[in-house]
Amino acid sequence: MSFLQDYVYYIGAFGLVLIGLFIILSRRNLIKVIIGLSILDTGINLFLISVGYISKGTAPIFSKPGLVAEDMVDPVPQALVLTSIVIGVAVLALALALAMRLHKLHGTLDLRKIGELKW
Amino acid sequence: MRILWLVLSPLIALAVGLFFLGLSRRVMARIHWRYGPPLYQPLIEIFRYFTQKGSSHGVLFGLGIVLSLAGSIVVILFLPFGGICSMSGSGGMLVVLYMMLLAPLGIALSGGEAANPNASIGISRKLMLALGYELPFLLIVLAIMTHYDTISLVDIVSAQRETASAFASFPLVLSGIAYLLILPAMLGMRPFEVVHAPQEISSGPIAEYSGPYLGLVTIQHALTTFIGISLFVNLVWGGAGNPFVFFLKMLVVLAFGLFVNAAFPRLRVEQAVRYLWRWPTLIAFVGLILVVTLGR
Amino acid sequence: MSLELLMVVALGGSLLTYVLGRVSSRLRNGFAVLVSLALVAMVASLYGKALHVSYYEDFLGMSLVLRVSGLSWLFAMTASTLGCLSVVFSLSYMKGKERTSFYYSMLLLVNAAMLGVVLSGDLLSLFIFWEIMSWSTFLLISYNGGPALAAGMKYFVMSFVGSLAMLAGLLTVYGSFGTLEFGGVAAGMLSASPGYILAIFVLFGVAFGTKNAIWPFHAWLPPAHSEAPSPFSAILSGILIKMGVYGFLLIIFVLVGLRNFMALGADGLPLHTVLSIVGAITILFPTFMAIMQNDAKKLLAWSTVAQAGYIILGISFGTSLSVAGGVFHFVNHAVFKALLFMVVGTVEYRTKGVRDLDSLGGLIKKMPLTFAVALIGVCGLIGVPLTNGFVSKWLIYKTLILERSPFLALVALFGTWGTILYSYKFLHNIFLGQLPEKYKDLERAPMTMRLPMTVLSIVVVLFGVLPGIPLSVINSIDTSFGLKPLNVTLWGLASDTGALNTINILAAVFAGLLIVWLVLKSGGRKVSVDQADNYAAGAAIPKDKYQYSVGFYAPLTRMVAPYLKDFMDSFYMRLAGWVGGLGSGIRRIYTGYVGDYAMYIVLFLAALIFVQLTWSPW
Amino acid sequence: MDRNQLTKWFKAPTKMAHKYSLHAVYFCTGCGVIEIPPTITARWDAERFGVIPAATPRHANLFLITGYVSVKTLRAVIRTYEQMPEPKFTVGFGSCPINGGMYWDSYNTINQLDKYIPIDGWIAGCMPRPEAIFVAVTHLWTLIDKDMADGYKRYRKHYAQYRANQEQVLGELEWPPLFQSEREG
Amino acid sequence: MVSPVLLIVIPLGLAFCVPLIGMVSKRFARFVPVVACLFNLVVSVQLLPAVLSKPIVVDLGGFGAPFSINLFVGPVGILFSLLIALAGFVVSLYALAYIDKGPTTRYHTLYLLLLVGATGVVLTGDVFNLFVFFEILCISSYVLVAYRGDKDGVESAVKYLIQGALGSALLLTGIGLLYGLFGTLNMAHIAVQAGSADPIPLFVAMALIVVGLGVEAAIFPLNAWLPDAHSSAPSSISAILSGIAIEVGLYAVVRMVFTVFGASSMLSFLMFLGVLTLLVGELCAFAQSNIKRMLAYSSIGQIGLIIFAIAIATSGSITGGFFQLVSHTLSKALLFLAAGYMIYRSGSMDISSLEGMGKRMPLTAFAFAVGAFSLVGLPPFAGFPSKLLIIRGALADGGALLALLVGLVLLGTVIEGAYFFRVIQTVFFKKGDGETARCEAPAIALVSMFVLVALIIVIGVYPSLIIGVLNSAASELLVRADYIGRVLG
Repeated sequence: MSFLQDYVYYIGAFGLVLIGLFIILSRRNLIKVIIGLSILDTGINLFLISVGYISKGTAPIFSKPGLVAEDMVDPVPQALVLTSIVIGVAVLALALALAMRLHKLHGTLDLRKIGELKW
Repeated sequence: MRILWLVLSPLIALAVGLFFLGLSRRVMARIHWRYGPPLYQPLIEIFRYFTQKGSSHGVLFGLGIVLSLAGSIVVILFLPFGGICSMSGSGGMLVVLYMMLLAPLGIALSGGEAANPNASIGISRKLMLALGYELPFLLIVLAIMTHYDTISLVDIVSAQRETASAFASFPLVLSGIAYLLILPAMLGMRPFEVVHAPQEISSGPIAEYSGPYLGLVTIQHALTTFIGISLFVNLVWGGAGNPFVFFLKMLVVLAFGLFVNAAFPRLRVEQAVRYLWRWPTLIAFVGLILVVTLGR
Repeated sequence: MSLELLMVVALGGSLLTYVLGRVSSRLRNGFAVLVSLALVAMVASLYGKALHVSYYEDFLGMSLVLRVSGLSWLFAMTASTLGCLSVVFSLSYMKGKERTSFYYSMLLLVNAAMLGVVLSGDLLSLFIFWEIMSWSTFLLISYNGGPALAAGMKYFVMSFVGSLAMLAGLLTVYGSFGTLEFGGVAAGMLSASPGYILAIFVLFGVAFGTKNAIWPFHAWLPPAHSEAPSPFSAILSGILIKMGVYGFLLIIFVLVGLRNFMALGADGLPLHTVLSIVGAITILFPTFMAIMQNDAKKLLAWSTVAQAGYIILGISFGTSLSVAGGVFHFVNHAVFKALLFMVVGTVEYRTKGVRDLDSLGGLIKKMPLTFAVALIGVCGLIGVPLTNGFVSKWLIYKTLILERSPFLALVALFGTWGTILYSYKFLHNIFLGQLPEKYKDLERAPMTMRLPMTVLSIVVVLFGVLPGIPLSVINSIDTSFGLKPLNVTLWGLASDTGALNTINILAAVFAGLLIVWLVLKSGGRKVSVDQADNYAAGAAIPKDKYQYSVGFYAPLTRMVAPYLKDFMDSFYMRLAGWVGGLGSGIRRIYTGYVGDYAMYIVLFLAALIFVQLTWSPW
Repeated sequence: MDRNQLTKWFKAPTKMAHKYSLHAVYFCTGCGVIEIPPTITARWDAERFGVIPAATPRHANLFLITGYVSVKTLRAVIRTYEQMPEPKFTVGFGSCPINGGMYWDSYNTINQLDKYIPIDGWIAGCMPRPEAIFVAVTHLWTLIDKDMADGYKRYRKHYAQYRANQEQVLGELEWPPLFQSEREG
Repeated sequence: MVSPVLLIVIPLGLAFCVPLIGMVSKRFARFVPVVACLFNLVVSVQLLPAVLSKPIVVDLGGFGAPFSINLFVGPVGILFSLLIALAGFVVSLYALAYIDKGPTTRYHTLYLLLLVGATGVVLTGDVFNLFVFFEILCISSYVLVAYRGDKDGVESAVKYLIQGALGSALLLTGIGLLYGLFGTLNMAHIAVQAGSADPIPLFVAMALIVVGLGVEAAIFPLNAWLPDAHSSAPSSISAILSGIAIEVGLYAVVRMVFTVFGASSMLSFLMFLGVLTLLVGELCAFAQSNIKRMLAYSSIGQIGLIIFAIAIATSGSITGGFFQLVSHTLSKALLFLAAGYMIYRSGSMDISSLEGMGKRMPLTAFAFAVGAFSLVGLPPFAGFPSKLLIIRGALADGGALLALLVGLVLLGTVIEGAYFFRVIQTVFFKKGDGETARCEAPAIALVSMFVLVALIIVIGVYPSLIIGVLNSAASELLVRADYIGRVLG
């Protein structure tokens, strides 16, 4: 049980990553692929958070008495995730914008049919 | 003495060559059961040619035949004739091989200038035939030069006189046989007469010659015959100590050629080349291999 | 005279020619001729000197050196002279063509690069100039467009393979000896193992062999020579491919050393034997190919390959006689082959680009001088006595016979007979026979074309009659290689195993000519007749049809053509096809479906991790 | 060779040489040529007298017009004759060249050859036997000896007329006149 | 002494100024990238001597080394920032004339951002920072690829984006893993601890990072986006992508493998991968009929060559690899720039449509030829010393395997020569279909091309000009302890 407790976030993150990858690799619809990317990103963000997370940990505020360093959650991953979320959103927005454009130009979002550039 | 021989040897060669021409016409006539022309018939004809009016097709037309004849004369100077060689030591057998080029080349140039396709056809046949017999001939010459380890014709002759003629010595006997097989081709005799086929291509290269030009061509023919036969005698039959023996040996070789000439029909040039590149080449090749492997 | 100045003049002249061409074409032409003449003079003034200049101290840690020795002087002299004559020849040949400034500038650049190759004193600058030479040559070969493009491509690819092999070789040398200067390399080679030397030799041999177009690497040459502009074909065939000969001489005699070279594979199959067999193949096969050709320049191109074989045969024997023969044949071939290409150029120029041997004929009536020089050139090519080709071939044959290699001698001599066949075809189909109606009003060649051709033909005869002049230079090269000096006289050679004396031959031939000429004169009157007054079984001559030049050697062709396949060439072409096919195949992995691409990324990652976890190789 | 002959050789070597090397053009105009092969082969062996067929008119000095001459052949006959080097001799063989013979009213044979080229001698008959050829040859010898075989000189002299005759039958000729100056004069 | 931070800050600031200036005058806004790049160029040159004598480490935020984000301006960094500034400068000059349609201010903003991202990647000493800059680089390049808004552009941008995002995700995962392992993001700090870490997670992290970065660096199986993106982007962007972006990706890979992980056992694998990339790139390029696709595949090949050279990991070969990088940047930028206007004038990217361009645009065609010659490695152009150095480095080792690989590399070079010379023949020697009017590229574009031509020739003739930088860059990569020592003090 403690295994699950210790690793649940990792398992979740891993699961999300796998789901994301699976979607990217298997779906043909661009929107779905973008969703897959987003899920992948989420999974990675979760992974990053869980790297620094301590179960029942506290905020890393040294000025508050009673909080010991060993129980503190590492703040760095959270800062990283913040950045990564921003980046992820930017990519997502861009991807969606491009998807719209693509649909306008190609009339489809099926990636298999959008293969004029090859070889 | 040397100067004298320089002057004399072409004359002797011319005389012998013309005699051979007359003789061969006579012999051929006898083989045909005819009476035949007098022995000096070639001389009459040459005389007639020189007194006729020639028609020239350009400067090269004359120049080519002059070049050709001059080449033959120079070759004669390089050939030992029964112990006499006016120009030994100026390049040896290689020079002879090369100077022998001049004769057909000169005729070819002047025949080409004549702008007669019959001449061109004849020349092309001549060159192809030459390519045909040159392969076994070179094999033979190389075998002999390698065997005696010299490129000088005089040395080859004297080496044969010291030991035995090439025909009679073991590794060279094959070369000798091969030489016999290609001799008619080198002399332009019957089975290999397609170059000058008179009916089909109007005598080929010489179709357009008339008057003095034809006279020169006839002289050239006489000299070529002389050269071909004397080269054979020198290379594989040991030359001779004096001109008379040499002459006799040449007669024998000529007789052989004439019998072949009389007995065979004409080959097409492909057939001729195919023949020349088959048996004579094979024999000469084996001969050369023997010479190289056995050493002296 | 400093070597740097020479190179600066050569390279700068080429650049400046282009710039001047923007200003005025007359100025440019004058300048180009001037530069090439200046180069000839400067190279000539280097005769007998031994200079050694380091002109670039630190190129990636290697110093670049120019030097002049007897060997490089001979090559430089030939190159600059031919370059000069070719520039002069181009003056009328290129008139009215487009992009002439580019042409002249490249011509001079090739010339400069060749000078650089032969004057460089270390392998790196040799390589640099070699490459410059390669690409400028490529540009000139492609100059004509059309079929020249494929030819240029073939040239470039093959030559590039060669030069990359050379690069690998020279860098290996650098890795082992830490220097690329000839002296240092030679010193290092003394103690090198035979396997190492063999590897180096093979690497360099590919480069030099490709340039020299010896047998397995000859495929580029026929199309390149035939499609290039004729004055450049003259350079290409005359001197450029001889850079390969220079390379072979350099590596055999200067770098590896003769003793090392002869010892390579001495217990099994000696390398020099292999080289001479390659030379023999290079003589035999291209000679027959040349007989089959119907394009004047292609015929000459194959003949170039064949003659290259003689040179290789000569130098592969490594005796003083044979090396002298090989080097002399290089000089001679440069002279007469350049001459013949110029002849074709002249014909091409006058007939507006016709060089098909089937449709010419009778031009002797219209261009007598061109025919005369062509005849002299052909005589040199065949090696008729009293032309330069005879002396060099004589030296080679004599070596072959004296060294008891009768089979190689057979090939060499037999090749000469083949040479007669194709060179007669060349002469006959262009100059002899009937003059076609459309060429009735052909003018003779312009002055700027006749001049270089005349100069070259004079050289052919001069070196044939007085072989002592070039042979004394070559003899000094022989001695610098550490070979036994030859006993050279002005008239030829004196030695105990068969001497050569051209004065005797000259006298005999002249006397013979004189006598026969007198006899001919003494005969009856001669009248000149028109070519139409010709025996045609009494019929009037059909104009334009009474000419035998198509299928000149048809019976022979029928006989040998089935056995005469340029299988190396088809192999190369097939190889190129394979590479193209491989490329087209490989690029199919980029399917255009992005899911596949994502899959590649994931799979690659997975494979990396899987391999590490399973075998942990990293 | 008797003494008479030897004297002749010394006196006029040129004539003797021409007499004893009569090389005939190997040109078969009409049916008469059937008589040539026996003449030159073993049965009669013309080579005894130096008479052999030559491959081209350039080599020859004897022109045997063997049989009828059609208009088409006439063109070739003239051409061949003009290409032979001087001195040259012509012999009309059979009755057709003389007067047309059995073809005298044919629309495309000529009746009188010597209107077009000079003839040095005739052999009558249809066909003449090989022996007649030898007779003709010996006659020709005599004529040469006496300088009477001068057809080629006559041709030169009267070329304008011969040419006119030729053109009358053949129309415009493809080849230029053989002797430029005489025609103008 | 100027602070290296300015290299990032000033262009970044200017990037956001572009839209503002663009509101005032669009014409004026065009010049902002030129100014920014010129500034970077000047600063980099100024920093160069100092950096060569001693790398500059800038701690941002004032903490000590492992805790703060630091910039490490070593020889490698300065080399790359110089290259980026130079190529950026030249291309921005070119773009003054070339980018004349569409939302130009946005182009210039994004262009500057791309350069900032690239500069950031090469200067930073922090893994996560690297990721951030990398994302800046990638995102701006996604947009720029689609700049034209045409079918091909958008399609390739989408594909590029999907692959790039996947790569970034892997990279981020790897970084997370690293952080989990070592609790630090400072490269030097990671490098110190890397030796003592559990090998399997370390390897997984490395694999993730290498693959993630490898997507941008166009290592063989990960490079499918490249031909599409490079061929359908505007030519100025193709030049930057080919000349800068993939090199920066490569830098990141190399930095990770050499400095951070010190994974010398990985190198022989990378060597094979490099040769494989080279061969695949060259073979694919050989079969192309589209000029820009051909150039793009050729970039793949060149990257393979650089990877091969650097993976040999001797100082000579790394110097060669960097040299090749420099010459590739210059030559490929030149090629794309020249090809850009030729395509623009002929209206088609088909190689056969370039027939007769040698006459219509002689100077552009000349520039193209110089670029091609240099790329093939012919003297006296910049590509020659670089190939010479690489092969010298590879052969100096003397191993049979290396010799074999060198053979393959040379084979690739031959193929490369073949297809480049085919194009040169088409441009110069094929007779065009009638159109012969001169239509030379605009002067400013020609100036930019000829700056590159001059650089290529000067570097080709005097390689010693840059060899010093390259040598110290090579030693920076090789001597890991030095790097660690510099950063951690």
